[in-house]
Amino acid sequence: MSLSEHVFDAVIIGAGGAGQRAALQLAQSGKKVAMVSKVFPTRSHTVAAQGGINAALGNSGPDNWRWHMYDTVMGADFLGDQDAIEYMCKHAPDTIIELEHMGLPFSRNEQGKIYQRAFGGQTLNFGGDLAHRTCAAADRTGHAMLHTLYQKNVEARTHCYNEWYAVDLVKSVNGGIAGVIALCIETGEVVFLKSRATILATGGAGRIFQTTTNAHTCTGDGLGLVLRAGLPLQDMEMWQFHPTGIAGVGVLVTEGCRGEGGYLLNKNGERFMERYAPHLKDLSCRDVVSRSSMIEIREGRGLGPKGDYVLLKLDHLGEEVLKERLPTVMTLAKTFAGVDITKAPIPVTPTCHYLMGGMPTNINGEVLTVNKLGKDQIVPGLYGAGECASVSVHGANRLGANSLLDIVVFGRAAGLHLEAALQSGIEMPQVGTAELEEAMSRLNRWNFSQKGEDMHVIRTEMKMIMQKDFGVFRDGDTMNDGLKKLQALKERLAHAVLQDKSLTFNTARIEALELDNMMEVALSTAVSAERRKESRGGHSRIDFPDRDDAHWLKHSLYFGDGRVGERQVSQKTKETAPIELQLREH
Amino acid sequence: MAKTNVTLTSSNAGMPEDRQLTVSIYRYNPDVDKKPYTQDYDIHTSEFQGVMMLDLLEALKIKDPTLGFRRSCSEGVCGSDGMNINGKNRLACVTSYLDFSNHITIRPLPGLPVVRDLIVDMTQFYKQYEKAKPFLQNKNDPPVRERLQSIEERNKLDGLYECILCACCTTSCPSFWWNPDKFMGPAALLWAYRFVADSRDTQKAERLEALEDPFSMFRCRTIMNCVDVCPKGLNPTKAIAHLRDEMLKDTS
Amino acid sequence: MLRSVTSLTRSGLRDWLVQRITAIVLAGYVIFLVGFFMLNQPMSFGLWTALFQNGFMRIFTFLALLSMVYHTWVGMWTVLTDYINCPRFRLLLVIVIVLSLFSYLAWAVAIVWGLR
Amino acid sequence: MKQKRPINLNLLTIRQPVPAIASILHRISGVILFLLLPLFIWMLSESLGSEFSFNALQKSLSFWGFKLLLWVALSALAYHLVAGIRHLIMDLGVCESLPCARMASYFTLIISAILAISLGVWLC
Repeated sequence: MSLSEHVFDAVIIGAGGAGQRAALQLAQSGKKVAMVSKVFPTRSHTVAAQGGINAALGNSGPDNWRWHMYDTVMGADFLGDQDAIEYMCKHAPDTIIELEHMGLPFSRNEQGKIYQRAFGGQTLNFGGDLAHRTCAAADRTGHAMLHTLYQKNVEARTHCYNEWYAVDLVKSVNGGIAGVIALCIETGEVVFLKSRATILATGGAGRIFQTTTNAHTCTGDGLGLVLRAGLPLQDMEMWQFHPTGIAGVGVLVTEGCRGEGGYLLNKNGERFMERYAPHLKDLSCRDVVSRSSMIEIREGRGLGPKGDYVLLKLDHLGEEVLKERLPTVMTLAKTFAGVDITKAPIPVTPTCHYLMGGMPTNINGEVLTVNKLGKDQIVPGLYGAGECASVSVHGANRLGANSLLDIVVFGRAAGLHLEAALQSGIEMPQVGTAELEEAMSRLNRWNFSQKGEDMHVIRTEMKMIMQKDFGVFRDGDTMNDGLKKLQALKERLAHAVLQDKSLTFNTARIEALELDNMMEVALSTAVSAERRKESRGGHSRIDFPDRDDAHWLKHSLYFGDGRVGERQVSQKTKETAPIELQLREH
Repeated sequence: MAKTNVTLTSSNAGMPEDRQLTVSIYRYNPDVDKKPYTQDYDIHTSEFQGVMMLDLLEALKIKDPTLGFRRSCSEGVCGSDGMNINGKNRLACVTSYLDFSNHITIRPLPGLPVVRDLIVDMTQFYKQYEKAKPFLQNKNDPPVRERLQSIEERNKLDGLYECILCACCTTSCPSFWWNPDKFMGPAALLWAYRFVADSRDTQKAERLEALEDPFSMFRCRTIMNCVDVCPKGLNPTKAIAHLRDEMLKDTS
Repeated sequence: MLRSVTSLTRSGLRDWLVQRITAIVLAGYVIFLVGFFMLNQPMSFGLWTALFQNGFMRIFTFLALLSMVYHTWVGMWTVLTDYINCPRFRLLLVIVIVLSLFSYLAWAVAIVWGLR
Repeated sequence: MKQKRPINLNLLTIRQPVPAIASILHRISGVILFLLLPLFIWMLSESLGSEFSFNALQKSLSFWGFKLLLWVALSALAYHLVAGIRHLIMDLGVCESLPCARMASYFTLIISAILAISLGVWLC
């Protein structure tokens, strides 16, 4: 098999916030680095983040990164690793200042400092009053950040493989990762990108659900790559449902709406969050608000012909505030719901939004697996950062505006660590034909498929199962049922056919490869969700409604071959005392 | 507990009525076609969910997987799915078919080489973007904290930084059609001004000087096709005018 | 930066300014002529020649002619660089246009200054 | 391979807004004016040459072909002038929004049409 090789110090898969931050770090330090992205970098889904990015800058009153850490640990329902959370919250201010220096056009306050708004789950003084900790560029923070990072990469002349698709990881002869098989979408050319280290920053996988705020491209590619390389995924049952997706369409309207003073209403015009969470009300954690909305809907207090949504009221904020702080929401509501937010509320419903789980990593972004004794082991040559990684700062539920923080903090951390590692020398991995053939097998399967089922049928069925059986509320029986159906679907997918085998910009081929990944992610979610017999954060079971720290205060692991396992949740902190286990306010 | 009177004026409460659409799409796959042609598709709107042109295209792609187009966020912020729909450049994901008659024509963005079907080669567009040096340059040492910027100074960036690089504007501009290699086009010039207007950038003079030749910026004939099509409601023509004013201020 | 040897000033900014200043002169000249023409109906040979024998009018005319040359140079150069892709052919056309503009100028100057 | 790629640039399929039409007419009228420059200078020459040539020029106005040519020339001049004034005004930064520019373009077209018709009436 002749496969052309392109050799690099580091290859980064994905050009969202995490990938670009890591790439920038390495490019600026003069390393030979390639950034591979299936879309042009500024089209990555980071661009859609609206609300902001948390950091205890203290621009509107006193703040402390320890308070931020407390909120994050609480928000995560104690499934987050406290060493990682400490690292993230402590480095948040510097990371934001760095972004500001790069040119990110943050909104400003009267003193000319970065504007900070209130956001869900953010408190002062360990659970006190609402904190204004979320730095924002109007309601386009993700867009502003992604473009700023890309612009800095343009300046640093980072080598970009734009519209190239990472097919599968290539293992080295000694069990590490030696790079990736990449497919040029424009020409159909396939190459082996060989590198001393590979960073996966492929983002989320929300497209496994029927309705999601995620982009079409959020298909969990990195997660599929990792599973097929024999490595585990962690906490794959932990999906966040965002309380305010526009009903029926799934388009996101930011939590910043509630941060600016908006609130939710049921069909009786009742501000129901006052009932579920008297302290933080509409700015409770997302899992709490989503569950509350779903209860309202299930108990018949929803609106619409099917009674399947609630309302987000904003008009009382006044046209000026809405125009200045929430301009995107204004247009989105107009376009997708036909609503003028200065006059009427937006119909919203909890919508699949974010994956807290992913490939386990340490705070340096190094991907971990567990050995036979159940001990963590670093996978040589493989890093992960961003939504596809589970470091884990979000645990069982992510706080709003912690995702943009996660991607820059750990994109940077991975970059810094790899930079140092390259400085002290990483050997170029050795690859044999067997490894290359294995990495090519999936692409070859599709390319030589002759007869079989259309993949879109399978895709549609998968999404329906996920939506129905693995949504906001979960139940053992229905999950078992869903899991069986998914397993049958995976079998069918192995025999599905790729009709169009043309080379030039064949999006059907990419969709087929993506579906493989989505199926892996769906299965990992189903297995992990069925297995975790408690309710915690984003995972709420009707049959096990309570958190069970005695049995389940641990990360769940899932391997591609069906094996499952566990990892300890880290309570080890460096500078500050760990947050003690306690129940969350509900 | 607080109670509010709920009045819902939302229009998506009911499903829109079923319509049979004929969609004429520009097709070209270099692997099989010698030259481009137009293919007509018939589809009932009840066959798919959603009212956006992207929903329609996704439904057509299930019928005909060979149909090529780019898409990602589906909410008008990633800028992937710019295309020429009924003669005007737009984003498919935020354009509703309800605004059109039952016959809709979709063609790729004008003026750029077609890779396949509705997918154009954007290399030239990105090259022009990079010519604008679209990154903050500040030759002073950064302070420990953020660089201060007043609300008024920050407001100058509004209407500039929101560009999503969808290329709708640049590919609607005749000046770009005739000189794609020399005229930077509205998007790149909007970005050029975004950094000239930033109080934190120290390279204003150099930036302006780089635009002074007869082509890069001065090819703009202020016909405002760019403003007409911008899905984000931005005004590149105005940005170009401001760049020119800055140049006049600098040189006179 | 992109340069072109055949553009009038080789600077976009200066070309742009020249185009505007000459436009103002030309607009003023045309409007003046139209006004003169309409206010003096029916026009006679005497009135008409008297106008062009006036010193100020001669200077105004000369300015307008010069403006015409520069305005047209910039304008036609722009049109050619938009639509004519072959550089040699374009160069030829620019030369032809510029030469004819200067010969028009000479012709018109000869007419007005030739008046007795 | 990139060389062979087609470009979608069939102008008949691309909708052009009014300001674009106003602009292309400005360009066309400019080119017409350039081509008719000899006519203008010849007329200047004839009108100033002698009483005889002045009268001859006036007489040639009764010839319809000449009338038509003159109408085209003067209409082009009128359009180029009106559209040019619009440009100059817009350069002052007073009309930077699309609705205003659109309105200005409509005005340009209407005023020029009125001028062209008036010229036609006057020449007949």
